[in-house]
Amino acid sequence: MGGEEMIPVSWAIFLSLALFTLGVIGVMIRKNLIILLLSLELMLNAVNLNFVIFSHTHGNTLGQVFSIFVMTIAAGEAAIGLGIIIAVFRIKKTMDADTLKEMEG
Amino acid sequence: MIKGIIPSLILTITALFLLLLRLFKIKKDWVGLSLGILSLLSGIIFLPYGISENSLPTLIQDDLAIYFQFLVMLASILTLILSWDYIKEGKWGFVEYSSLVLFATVGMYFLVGSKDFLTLYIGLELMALSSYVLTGYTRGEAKAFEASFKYFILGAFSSGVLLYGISLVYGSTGNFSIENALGQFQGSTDFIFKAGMLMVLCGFLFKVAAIPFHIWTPDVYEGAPNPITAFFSIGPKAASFAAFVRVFWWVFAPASEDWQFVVYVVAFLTMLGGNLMAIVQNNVKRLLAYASIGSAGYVMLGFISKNDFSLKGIFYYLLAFLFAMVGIFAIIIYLNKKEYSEEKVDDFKGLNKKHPFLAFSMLIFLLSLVGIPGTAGFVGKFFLFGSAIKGGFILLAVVGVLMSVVSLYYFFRIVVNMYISEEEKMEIKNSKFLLTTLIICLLGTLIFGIYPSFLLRILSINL
Amino acid sequence: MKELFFLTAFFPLLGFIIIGLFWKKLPKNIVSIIGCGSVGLSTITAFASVIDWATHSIHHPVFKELFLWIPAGELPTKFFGLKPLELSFAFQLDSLSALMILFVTFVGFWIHIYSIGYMAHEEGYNRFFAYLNLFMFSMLILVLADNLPLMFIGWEGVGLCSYLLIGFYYKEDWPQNAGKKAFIVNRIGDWGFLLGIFFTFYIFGSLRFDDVFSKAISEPEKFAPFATIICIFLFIGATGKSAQIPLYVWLPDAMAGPTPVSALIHAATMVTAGVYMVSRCNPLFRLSPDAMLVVAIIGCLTALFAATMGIAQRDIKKVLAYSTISQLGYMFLAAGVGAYAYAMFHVLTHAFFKACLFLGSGSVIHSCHTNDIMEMGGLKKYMKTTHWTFLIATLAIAGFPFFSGFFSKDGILSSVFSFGIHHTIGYILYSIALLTAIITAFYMGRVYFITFWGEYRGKGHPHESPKTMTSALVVLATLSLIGGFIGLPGEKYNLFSKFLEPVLPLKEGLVEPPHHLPLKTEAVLILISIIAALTGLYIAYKLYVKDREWNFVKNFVSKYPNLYKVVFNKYYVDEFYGMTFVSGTLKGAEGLAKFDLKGIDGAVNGVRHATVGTSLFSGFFDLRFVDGIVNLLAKFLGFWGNIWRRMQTGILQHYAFILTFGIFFIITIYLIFF
Amino acid sequence: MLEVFFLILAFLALLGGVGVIAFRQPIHCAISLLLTLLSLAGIYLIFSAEFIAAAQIVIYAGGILIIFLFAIMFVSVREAEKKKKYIPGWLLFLFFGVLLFLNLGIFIRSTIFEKGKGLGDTILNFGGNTEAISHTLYNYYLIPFEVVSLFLLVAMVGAILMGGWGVKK
Amino acid sequence: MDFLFKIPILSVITYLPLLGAILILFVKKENTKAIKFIATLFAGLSFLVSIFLWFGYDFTKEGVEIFQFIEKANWIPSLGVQYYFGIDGIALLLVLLTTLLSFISVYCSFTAITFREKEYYLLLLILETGMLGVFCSLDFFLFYLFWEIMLVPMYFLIGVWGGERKLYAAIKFFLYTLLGSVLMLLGILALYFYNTTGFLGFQGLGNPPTLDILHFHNIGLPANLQFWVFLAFFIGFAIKVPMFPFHTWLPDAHVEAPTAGSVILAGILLKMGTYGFVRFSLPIMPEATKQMVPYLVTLSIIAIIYGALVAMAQPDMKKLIANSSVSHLGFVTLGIFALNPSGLSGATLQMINHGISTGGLFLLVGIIYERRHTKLINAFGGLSYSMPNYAIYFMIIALSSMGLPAMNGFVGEFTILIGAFHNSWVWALLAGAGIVLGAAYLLWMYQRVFYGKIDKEENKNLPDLNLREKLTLIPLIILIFWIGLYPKPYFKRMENSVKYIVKIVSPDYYTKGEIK
Repeated sequence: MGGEEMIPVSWAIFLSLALFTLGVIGVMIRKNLIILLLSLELMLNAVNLNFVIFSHTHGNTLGQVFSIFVMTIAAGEAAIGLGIIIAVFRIKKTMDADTLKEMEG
Repeated sequence: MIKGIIPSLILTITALFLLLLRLFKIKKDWVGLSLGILSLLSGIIFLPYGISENSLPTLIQDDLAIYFQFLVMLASILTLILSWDYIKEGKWGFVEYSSLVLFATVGMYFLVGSKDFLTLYIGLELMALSSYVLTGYTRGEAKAFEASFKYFILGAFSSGVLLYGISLVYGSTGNFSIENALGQFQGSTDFIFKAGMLMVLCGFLFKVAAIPFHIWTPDVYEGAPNPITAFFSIGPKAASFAAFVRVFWWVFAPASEDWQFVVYVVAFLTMLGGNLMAIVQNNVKRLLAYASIGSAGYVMLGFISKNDFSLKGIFYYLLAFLFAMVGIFAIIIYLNKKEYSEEKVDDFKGLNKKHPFLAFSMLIFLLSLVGIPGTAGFVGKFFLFGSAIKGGFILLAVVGVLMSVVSLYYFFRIVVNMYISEEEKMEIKNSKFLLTTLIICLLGTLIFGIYPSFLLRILSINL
Repeated sequence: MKELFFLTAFFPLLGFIIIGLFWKKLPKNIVSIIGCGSVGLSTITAFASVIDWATHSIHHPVFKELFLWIPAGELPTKFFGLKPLELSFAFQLDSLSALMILFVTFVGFWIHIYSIGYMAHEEGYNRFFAYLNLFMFSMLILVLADNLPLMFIGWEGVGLCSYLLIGFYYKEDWPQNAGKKAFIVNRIGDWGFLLGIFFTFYIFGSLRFDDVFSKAISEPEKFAPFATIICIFLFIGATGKSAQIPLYVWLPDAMAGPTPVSALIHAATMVTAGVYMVSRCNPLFRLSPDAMLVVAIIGCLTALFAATMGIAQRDIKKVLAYSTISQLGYMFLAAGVGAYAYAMFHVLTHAFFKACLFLGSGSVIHSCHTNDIMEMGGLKKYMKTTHWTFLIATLAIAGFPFFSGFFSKDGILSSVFSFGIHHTIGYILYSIALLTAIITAFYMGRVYFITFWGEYRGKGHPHESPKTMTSALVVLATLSLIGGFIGLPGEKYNLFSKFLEPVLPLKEGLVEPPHHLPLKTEAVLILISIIAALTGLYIAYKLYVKDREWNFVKNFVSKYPNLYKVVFNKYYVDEFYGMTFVSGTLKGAEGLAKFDLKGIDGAVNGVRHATVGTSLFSGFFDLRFVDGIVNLLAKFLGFWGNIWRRMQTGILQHYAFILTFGIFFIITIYLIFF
Repeated sequence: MLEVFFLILAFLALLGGVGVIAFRQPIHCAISLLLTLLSLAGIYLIFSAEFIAAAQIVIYAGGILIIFLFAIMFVSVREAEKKKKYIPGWLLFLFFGVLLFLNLGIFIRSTIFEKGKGLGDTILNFGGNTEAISHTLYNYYLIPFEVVSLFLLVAMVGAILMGGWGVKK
Repeated sequence: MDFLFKIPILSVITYLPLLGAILILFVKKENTKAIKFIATLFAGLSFLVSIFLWFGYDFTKEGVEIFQFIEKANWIPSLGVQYYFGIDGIALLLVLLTTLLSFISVYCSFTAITFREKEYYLLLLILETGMLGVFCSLDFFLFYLFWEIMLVPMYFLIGVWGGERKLYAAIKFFLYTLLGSVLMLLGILALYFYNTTGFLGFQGLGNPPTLDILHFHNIGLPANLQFWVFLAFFIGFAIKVPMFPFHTWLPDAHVEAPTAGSVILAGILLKMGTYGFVRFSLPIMPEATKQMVPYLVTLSIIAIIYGALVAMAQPDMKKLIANSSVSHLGFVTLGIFALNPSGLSGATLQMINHGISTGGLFLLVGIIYERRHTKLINAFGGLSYSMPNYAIYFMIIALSSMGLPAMNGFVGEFTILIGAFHNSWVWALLAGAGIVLGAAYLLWMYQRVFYGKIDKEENKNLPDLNLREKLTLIPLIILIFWIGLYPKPYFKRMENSVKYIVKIVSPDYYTKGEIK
């Protein structure tokens, strides 16, 4: 496609930055464990967006390749994360992350 | 071409084989242990084979890689021996445990040996993922899961940050190579390069547990099974440091002054905070966690000063740290009671009376961590502080040595319990495996402490 | 024989070692033999070697270097460049030291003999003789030394023995305090002496008397500017040892020791060491008229003050102690006006009569078991020998004509008078000295009359002392009676001055030699001093014998109670020292100790208990103390440890926030600094 | 024209992102994440990454999100309604998140981005986007590719180990 | 005596105690007799062998040749670290003092230590090895190794066999001394880099890497570098000495330590600080030293007076003696920083003297502590009745400590003071106050402990010294008089060593007599 002339790269970067920040904020403020994971996915997506954009800017496919790897890893992480969440849920019977504070100090 | 990855191949195949065994419900624990150790040993043996070969596009086989790969494999071997009693006792199955450790080792192998951000990232993630699993592996305890979950979320968070940094660097340079990333670096005006650099820095600082990214460490150390805690404190940390050094000394070399300043502040805080927080701990594992944070600060002295003493210092110190930590955890496992309870500093009361050798070894390890001459820890610190002095980071060196003194204060609370308090309430297991680990670590600490030239002669790390 | 003179010092040492090593096993009579025998041997050696030397080579001192003692490297000196500091154990025999060893061994020997009787029933007999022998050794080292540091050894050695012997009765507290006081006050003087030694080396590049004095004599103008400070420091040492103002306070207290000790150490020998030292260093003092004037004034004032203090004392030994201080003042006065020979002469005669007085008082105390003269009286009936000897000695000290004290005191007075010819101040000194002479005669008369006349007022039955004691009394009384004739007034007849001439020349240095008075003036002065002595004695007779009820004295005391109190309490000087220097030091010490201790409490414990408020507040509070800084640091560290620790809430989101904050922090510092 | 598309998609993506952190119910959050994912796939298309766009839809929307939905179903949903959705003091955290955004924004703002080269030539060389990617993937990145399979294996084993806990007992 | 130069005599002396320690390791805990025997045997052997040094040391040699009994071997070639032993006259005396006092402190512990004997003697022997190593080392690395290793056994000696507040005292001791030594390590590193490649704007000398101490003597460091390196070393040594503001660990450590610990602490460990000044600060950083002398001397004089005053007010005998150490060590540092031969040799001699006298005093306090289990002065009184021999020994050693002429203390103090005087008479004047105060606090204590009536029942029937106790004290008393009356052999042995240092510090001293 030939849209590259019209869309300033910085717009896209700002979008990715915004998504990244949203992810970060989500991890920081939400209580629900699953939503923490969702926020992490948001962060990874922001990264992917960057890769794609820069891949386009530099005219090589390395960024796109990387983003495939990122997706794969996102999948793996989601699997593990959910596994842990379920295990935690079985023991704690709650999805609140701030109940997980047996260890402190 | 294949030579460079022989060790990792051996490890991978063994790990897969072990999984397969598990799949067929063959739960021969000793197979897991012996195969794991064998494969790691042969991996170490094959390490030097790849050294002349640099034909792999994404892997590099230089001194730095070889030494640190050696280090992480050594860490894995010791971890496996260390884990035997622990895992056996809980009947958690050594086979898959062993394979997970091997997978983590493979991850670290690639992390250390990568010359490309992508490989680095994959290695990092493999290592991290195995670590998450290992953290929650054994106890079936809320604490372990809590630790695992915290570790996982924060780890993923930080690798997200690292990744974002990588993407920005990619945006600036247009490739992922660590060797030749600088093709398109545009000097001091290249802001996304610097933003990327800072975020990569943050990601690595998380991995090496530097303040203020240390926050996960105490909880994870406390919650994780003892042998795994030992493993975390050495293997992933050493591997992360190696990658850290490689990335920042190579890719970000042109911006040295920029990151040196930031790392300066961080190293300062890390040495200070880690050691100060350790003062107020009563839980041994948390205490060690903070101590290891402080140690990361010392290692950063070598990292920041970037001269001929630095790598020797980093490697030597991490090696000493490895021996000391594994040894200490061996002793903690020795002391571990049947029912689950916290590992208090008080647990060591009267150890000397009960088992003088354990107490003595513990003393040596603690002295090594403090950096008393005659132990390997001193040689490491000698090089690290030396590199800081040579690099002109006098203030950091002064803080470092002062904090060594502080570390004496909290470590010696354990010594006081062992030697001076008369109370005795512990039961001590009798384990050949733990003893073996202990002796290896003790010998390592003393030999490398008293006659370091043996290692230094080999160690001619150059970049 | 003369080469063996140094052995004089070592016989008593031998005695000390033998008694000291076997003090538990030796019986009393053997100890007496060893103790007295060793001193007797050294007396014989002293006489033999001095006679040998005096007959053959009186103008050539004999030197004997035993071994090199301290070779401590080269030091830069003022005039002589780099000079090695090499101190030797070396002795010299010249007329001054010859004089000293003669009378020290002689008087010492008789006091040893006396002690056999006096101490016969005391505990620690062996110990006593060991100490006495050690004292003899130190004293002989002091007088025989051929350099200042070696003299200092003896100097401190006699101080130590004095300490040990004052505190001989160690069951009680006050002898101990007295001994300690003596030692410490002496040390203050020694501090000055040491500095004097250092200055001497710095200026002259040597510490041997011979070297230093020959240099001083050869180039007086060159060294004169430095002589004053050297002499002042040396004189500080002398004031300590010889109990002069302001360091005299220890001597009255020192009477806590056994009486033979008071006689030997605190009257005859040790306290005169200061005079000896000043005389020994006369070539230096002669370079500095100022220093000599200081010596004279201090001596004169001490003489007067001590004499007035002696008036009101009731303790017989205290009276004698003040009289000793007063007589020592005379000696310094003589030295200060340049009449070193008369100073030494007075040392000699004083040794005889004061030793005799002390031994006599010891005899009295021995029989009355008290020191208070008010509890004695009428003793002349009971103790014939003691009475007569005491009387002779009293007359000698009072300056009764043709007794020994008369000659020496008269010599001093006329020297002071002649000093007045050059310096008007001399006349003032003379009149003070004369006044002192009257007072001396008075209080000695007082003691004598109160003790020996009238009725016995004490308990029990006084009796004469054993032979061992009285024999010594007789010998010393004889010498007090006739000893003065070796120093007849007038240059021609004064054997004593002639004997000392090689060491104590009349004309040398920058100070005017004492003016020779015409015979007429001399005669008038003699007459005046005779009158003075008689006046004093007469007043005493009048007040204490004629006036049987002592009404005048009693009225006087009740009329001027405060005056009496002040004098009786020795002008409160002791109290003043106690309040200022002693308690100042102790208070300071306690304060500093607390200051030091404060850190101990809760230093590192603070780490555990530290919280914001307390740590900061008590931290600042502690800052005043040395350890406090460390304390504060520990608390501060603990405080920060806790702050960091609170970050570890255990809540995942907080952790995530801290990570985010970390990134923010890093980027922000980067943005700020780059 | 593309600009408009981009802006719309960007808006939707952001909307979805905000939804993730704003909705109370996890299921709603998951749905809004889906919105973001799809919008991003659209943006990828604009930036000539067709393969990635497809993978985004297939892997993310079709795979990962489904696991999430399973998990959400698996654990109790109701419980979430009772409590607050944010942790105490969240505004402060939010504030710092925004600060971080501004901070990084400064860097990006100050960077002068070159005009993109575009992928046209590269793709033409290989005869298509997918081919270009595969060429890099299977040649240059062969080893990481193999390693990532190990990663997935570990993830699988791990998920089984983790999720299996409590079931046995 | 040629054969002495062929065998590695210093190593033999140093490692004999370690050998003993290893042997003890194989003896059963309960067999205390054998343990005591081995400990005494090896400490004694070490002492006997070290006597050969006294005769074998050729004190006529000058220059670098004052370092004798050299043993050299490569250790860590890449760093230039060597196993390098050798002693000069000063170290010779300290080695002898160490072996003697160690032997005595082993011997004096037989009845004082009643539990965990095995570990006790083991640690004592290791400690001896460490101390000897410090004095023998001529390589920074080796020196530092021994310097720090020694802290560990000392920590345990205080911490296990100490008094009530042993833990506090032990960790305080360890922390303070470690604090000093780590800073010293930085100083050593700075020297290393200056010698080789340079650092931080300092042009390096480009020499091959080495940590040979003698190589650094008079290497000509730039003035500002000298200053910083001096500071780094200074803190280490000043804490060890301890000089005035760093002294607070000392009373605690002394009071809580067991007798042998106190003896070694006072007798030897403190000397390492002063030895450090002589061996490192003066010859390596001469300019900085000269520049800092006014401050250092001020601190020394403060220590002399302050230590004495604090000692005076102590209610506890050990604490009193400990604080008197601060005062005495003040004399030593004063002598060192007088920077002339007299001051230096006096300081060296005073190190020995202090070891003997204060060590002796601690032994004596230990003896009474064993009998009465208290060290408080007012718990005693009139002891000269019940323990006359004890009183005599105490008196002699106390007199030596207060510097009475004809005893060792005087010789040291006199030479120090005269050395100080030749720099400034004010120094000598002020420091002289210490002599007066020294007499005051010791005599006062003596009076309160030994004189007066026995008013406490417990003190009436205390047994007097037994033979073993006498044997521990008699060597010290012999030395007291030997040094007091005939110190020439000591001065001879250190004469050229002192000359060597003075020549480095002020090259013109022996020609012009100036300290410039």
